[in-house]
Amino acid sequence: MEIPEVLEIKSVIKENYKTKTFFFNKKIEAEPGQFLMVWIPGIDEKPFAVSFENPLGITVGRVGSFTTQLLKMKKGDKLGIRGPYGNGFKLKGKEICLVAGGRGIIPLAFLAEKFKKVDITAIVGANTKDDLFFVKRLKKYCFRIIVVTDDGSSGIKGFPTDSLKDLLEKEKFDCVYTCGPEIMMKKVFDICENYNTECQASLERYMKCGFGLCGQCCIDDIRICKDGPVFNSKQLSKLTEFGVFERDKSGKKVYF
Amino acid sequence: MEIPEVLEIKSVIKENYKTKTFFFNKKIEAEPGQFLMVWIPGIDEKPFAVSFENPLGITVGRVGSFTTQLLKMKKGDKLGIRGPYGNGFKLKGKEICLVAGGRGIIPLAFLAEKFKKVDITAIVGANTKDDLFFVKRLKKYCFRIIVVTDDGSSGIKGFPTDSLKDLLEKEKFDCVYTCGPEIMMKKVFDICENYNTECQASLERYMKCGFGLCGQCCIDDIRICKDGPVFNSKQLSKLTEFGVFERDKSGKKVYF
Amino acid sequence: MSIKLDVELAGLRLRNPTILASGILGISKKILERVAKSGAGAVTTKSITVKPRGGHNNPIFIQSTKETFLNAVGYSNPGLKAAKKEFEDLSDFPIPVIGSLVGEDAEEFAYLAENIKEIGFKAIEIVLSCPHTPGYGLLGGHGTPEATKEITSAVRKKTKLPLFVKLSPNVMNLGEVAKAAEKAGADAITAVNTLGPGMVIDVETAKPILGFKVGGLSGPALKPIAMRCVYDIYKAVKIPIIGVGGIITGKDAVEMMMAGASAVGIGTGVYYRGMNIFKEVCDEIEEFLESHGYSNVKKIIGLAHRD
Amino acid sequence: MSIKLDVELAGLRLRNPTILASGILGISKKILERVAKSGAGAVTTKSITVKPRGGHNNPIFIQSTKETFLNAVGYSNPGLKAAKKEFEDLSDFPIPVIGSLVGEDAEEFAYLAENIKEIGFKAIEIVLSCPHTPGYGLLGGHGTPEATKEITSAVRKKTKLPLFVKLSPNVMNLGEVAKAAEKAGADAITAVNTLGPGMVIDVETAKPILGFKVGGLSGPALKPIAMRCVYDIYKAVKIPIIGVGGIITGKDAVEMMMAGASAVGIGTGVYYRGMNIFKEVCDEIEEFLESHGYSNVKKIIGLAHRD
Ligand SMILES: Cc1cc2nc3c(=O)[nH]c(=O)nc-3n(C[C@H](O)[C@H](O)[C@H](O)COP(=O)(O)OP(=O)(O)OC[C@H]3O[C@@H](n4cnc5c(N)ncnc54)[C@H](O)[C@@H]3O)c2cc1C
Ligand SMILES: Cc1cc2nc3c(=O)[nH]c(=O)nc-3n(C[C@H](O)[C@H](O)[C@H](O)COP(=O)(O)OP(=O)(O)OC[C@H]3O[C@@H](n4cnc5c(N)ncnc54)[C@H](O)[C@@H]3O)c2cc1C
Ligand SMILES: Cc1cc2nc3c(=O)[nH]c(=O)nc-3n(C[C@H](O)[C@H](O)[C@H](O)COP(=O)(O)O)c2cc1C
Ligand SMILES: Cc1cc2nc3c(=O)[nH]c(=O)nc-3n(C[C@H](O)[C@H](O)[C@H](O)COP(=O)(O)O)c2cc1C
Ligand code: FES
Ligand code: FES
Repeated sequence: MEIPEVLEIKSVIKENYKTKTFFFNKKIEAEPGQFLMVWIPGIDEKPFAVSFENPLGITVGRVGSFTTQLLKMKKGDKLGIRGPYGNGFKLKGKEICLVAGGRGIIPLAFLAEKFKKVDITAIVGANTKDDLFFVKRLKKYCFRIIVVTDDGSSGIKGFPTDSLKDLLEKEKFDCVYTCGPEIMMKKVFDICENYNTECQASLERYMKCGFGLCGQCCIDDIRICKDGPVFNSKQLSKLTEFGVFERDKSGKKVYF
Repeated sequence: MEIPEVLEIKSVIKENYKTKTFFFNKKIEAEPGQFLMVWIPGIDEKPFAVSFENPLGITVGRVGSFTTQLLKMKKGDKLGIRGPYGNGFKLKGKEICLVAGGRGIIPLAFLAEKFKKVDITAIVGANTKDDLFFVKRLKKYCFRIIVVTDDGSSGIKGFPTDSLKDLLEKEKFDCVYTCGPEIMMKKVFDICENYNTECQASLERYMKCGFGLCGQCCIDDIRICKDGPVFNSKQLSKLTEFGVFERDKSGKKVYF
Repeated sequence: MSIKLDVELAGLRLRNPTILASGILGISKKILERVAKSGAGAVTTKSITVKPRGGHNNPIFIQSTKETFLNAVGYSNPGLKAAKKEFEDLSDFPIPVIGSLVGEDAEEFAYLAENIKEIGFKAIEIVLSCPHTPGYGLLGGHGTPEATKEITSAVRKKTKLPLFVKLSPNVMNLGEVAKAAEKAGADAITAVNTLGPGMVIDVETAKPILGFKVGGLSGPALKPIAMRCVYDIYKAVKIPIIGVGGIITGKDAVEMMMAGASAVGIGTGVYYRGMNIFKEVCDEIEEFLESHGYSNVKKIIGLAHRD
Repeated sequence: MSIKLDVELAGLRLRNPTILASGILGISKKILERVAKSGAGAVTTKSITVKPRGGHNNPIFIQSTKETFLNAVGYSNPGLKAAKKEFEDLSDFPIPVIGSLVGEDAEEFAYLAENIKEIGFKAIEIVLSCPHTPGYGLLGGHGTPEATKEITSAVRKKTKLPLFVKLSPNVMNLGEVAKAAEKAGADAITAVNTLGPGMVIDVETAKPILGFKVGGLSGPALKPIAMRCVYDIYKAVKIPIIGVGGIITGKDAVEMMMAGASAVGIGTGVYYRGMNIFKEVCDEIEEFLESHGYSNVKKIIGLAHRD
């Protein structure tokens, strides 16, 4: 049934100054990359990746009005959850690399937890030190973590894409998994193509229904919510709108 | 789904001057006593007992306008069938007796076929010789058949209830099964009570929905279509309306 | 915690908020007694007309989809005289019996109300909303605020019994119709009757299946529409509402009461859960209340209207 | 036997009678192309308004029961200018694209019709029937015969394209509304839009779930109502009908065509069977026709009206 199930928030963990994880009294089974529609009763409903499955947890970063309200929620407050929706990242091979930008780390940290049996290298990018989160969580599952900040306040100064290029010069990965700003993901994909490396990216578009009917989340002839949000290299290479534009709440094109 | 399934009539057998059996290209599983709602598309729909189950067959006697139209149906014509509805006669013991009046023989002939492993005595009553049917069918499964007509044109002259009394004077049955005019069934039941013999009767009331909602077929606080149409001695003994009145299409009481 | 399920409805005290809806089973006192034993808080008779009516030809009631039924019974009933006989003595009846009345115009409604006085009905329900019987309800033009006012006033003058007015979900401005009923003296609104009408065509014969071709839609799928109707009516009037349409579970009943209903009617639900539905729904309401810290079912009435 | 599935619809030739209904998927040319590849006979765009609209807050589309969905999208669309860009070149489009237009009054409708001329739409559908967007459809008073006549006439003057008028199942006198559209120059009737509106209240929080609180009902349970609407309209007008509402299977489509539809719209069905529903429904129609000795799908149109 495509209808929110209302759950009580069981605990709240502050990840950084603008990011919190909310845990619910429920277990689910999900693939990394799958997402939920999260309803603030009487207010609005937006998509969030599954961050933890047992107990179910979502991790929310402040962006605009909805996330600001969501971040005010406390233990005992109630949220509606639909999903999980969409497909997930698929495990490919034995040595993999994650490239996370900003809150793109959320599904990738969950991925690391699920795929912990393989060798994982993680490149974690953020604007600045204070924006970082989940690095500790990743450490449990990755044999190597490269932190990159725009301003060099933590780890390497620069962009995660540069670090990826450096790595691919020296090493081979069976698959590169990426989530973050679309411009970054587009670059990650281009680099992977250059180095003949398989890539999987989790895309974002404005979502409404979440189950493939309203058409709001389309990129080319693909519904991100139903056919995605995760796409492999072959699929990404066919997308003419990838890295070019997204659509707003009305469906109007907004160029990156 | 409570909706007629339209079936083609595969063959028609004339049972007597006013009775025919219609066979359909379909198998069902039914208990003897269960009934179907039979729809003449665009006309009306009425209840008929399951007469044969493989292939499905119903046996129809001319009474009024609906049965007259039904009897005109030919091979290849289409009828809608819902059901089977209601409960059925239950096998009790090893020696049983059937008491059929008029077209009450229909579910009882089917019963004999289903219960053929036990010793069956059948008392078959009709107004006159020409009204008889299914006697041959019964012969296959009954070790004894007593035919009774009001006018003595076939078998014994008299009423089936008299024959039953005679039998019960001399013999014991594990159960007496009856179907026919309600006045007859009431007498059968009274006789059985007198002789301390279990009785099962299949009652009739004006039926509309057939699945227990419309209330049209009620006798006391019992829905014939859903709680019946077959009732045992214990149930019959509680019915204050049994043999007293039925209700017409409007629900008005019509006394017997 | 002991949970209170009893509700008050226009002066009637119901042991619980479940009511057998009109047209289901209610042909005789005896079958209504069985429904009472099955746990209902009140029962409604089949609708009573002045003259006996055989109703439409069969099928009068079919399942159109898994969650919907269509009926075009055509108000079959043995008429006022027989009804007076059937229900003449209700003194020993364990719960309130609501008499459902239906006429072709205000005069006939008033005549019925006046003439059922001897019967021990605890309330009268007048039905202005049938979508499939020529001359009655919507096909008689009874769905408008004007007709509602006229008929309700006429009946009001003839009876002191609590008066329920039953409305159709087909009408968009349901708040206005309910207001018209309230102003004209109704003590409660019953919402809703069946929707539509709808039709099912058999594709083998290309014939509509119902005897009357079309019929009113009931069942689980009616619930979201009934919910909006009750919600709108609650905003429009002060008198209590009986929420009817697609109630199958205790959760449905809770939702309907939150929308504004003081009690719920159950009809087609009897198909899905048998006559025990009344007891089962009550048990489920009780469980809900208990697990959510409500001590009294009255506390949830209209809760969806709070901000 | 080779079965013909192509139909004619107000001068359009459709390779088969399935049409993507407005509001489902139709946000871009590319996604409509995918629907065309999935086997549809024609596709309809999301409704286009003059100005961009963000629509209502989420949830805008929820499942109310197993067989029903409620939506209150609120006509989100990027507006006329963006639509002209999006659909500017349809010359290579394999099947007819129907442009759905919606305005607040006759003038706005006419303005839209005049201004989409450059687009290669093969037909225009004007929507007079949304039950959940203030200012539009039923909430804009567009459901009456008078408003239908006024708006249809105004649009007719501005376009030579086949003109479809989309009606609401909420209206009882649908034949009259359809007649008004026909008289005013409509080339076809699309029936029906969503029903209601309906509401779902979350019992944990006592809050209506849809962002707009209420929404129009679609899905399998709408079929019996849509069927009756199409049946009534077929009796009232001579122009062809697109039957929409709860079409999930080929059998549903056959039933709808027997009721009088020349083609069927599919919306919520995409949820139940995915985008392949168009091809699958066509296959099922074909099977039905073959096994029942019909060589041509046109032969079943209106069959339920024969005696
Ligand atoms: C599949 C998917 C998974 C996501 N997972 C997470 C997550 O785990 N944690 C997290 O913090 N955020 C996640 N997001 C992003 C999150 O949905 C947006 O940050 C949030 O909707 C912003 O809403 P707002 O009102 O705070 O900001 P606004 O000011 O409304 O919008 C800011 C930006 O957020 C995006 N956005 C707004 N509404 C939506 C919407 N309905 N659907 C998609 N994008 C929208 C748009 O790009 C918009 O420009 C995910 C998005 C998608 C599509
Ligand atoms: C459970 C059950 C099983 C039956 N099985 C058979 C059977 O196998 N073969 C058979 O020939 N007949 C059977 N009947 C009786 C059959 O339904 C009626 O003979 C038939 O409905 C008469 O319709 P009519 O229009 O021909 O007669 P009408 O002139 O309409 O009625 C004659 C009498 O038939 C009865 N009757 C009419 N309509 C109904 C109805 N809708 N439901 C119940 N009784 C009705 C009434 O007693 C009425 O007085 C069965 C009835 C019931 C209730
Ligand atoms: C078979 C049937 C007969 C009905 N007859 C009546 C009637 O006589 N009078 C009336 O007011 N409502 C009648 N109704 C409407 C119900 O009382 C109820 O309003 C409607 O069915 C919606 O509720 P439900 O979904 O629980 O069935 C009838 C409904 C059904 C299904
Ligand atoms: C999510 C959604 C959005 C819709 N948006 C529109 C719309 O913009 N314009 C319109 O004319 N109809 C719209 N409709 C109505 C559909 O076109 C269709 O008439 C209705 O859903 C019934 O068909 P169905 O049961 O096949 O979905 C919408 C329906 C849904 C479910
Ligand atoms: S969000 Fe509706 S189709 Fe993807
Ligand atoms: S025939 Fe309707 S309840 Fe028995």
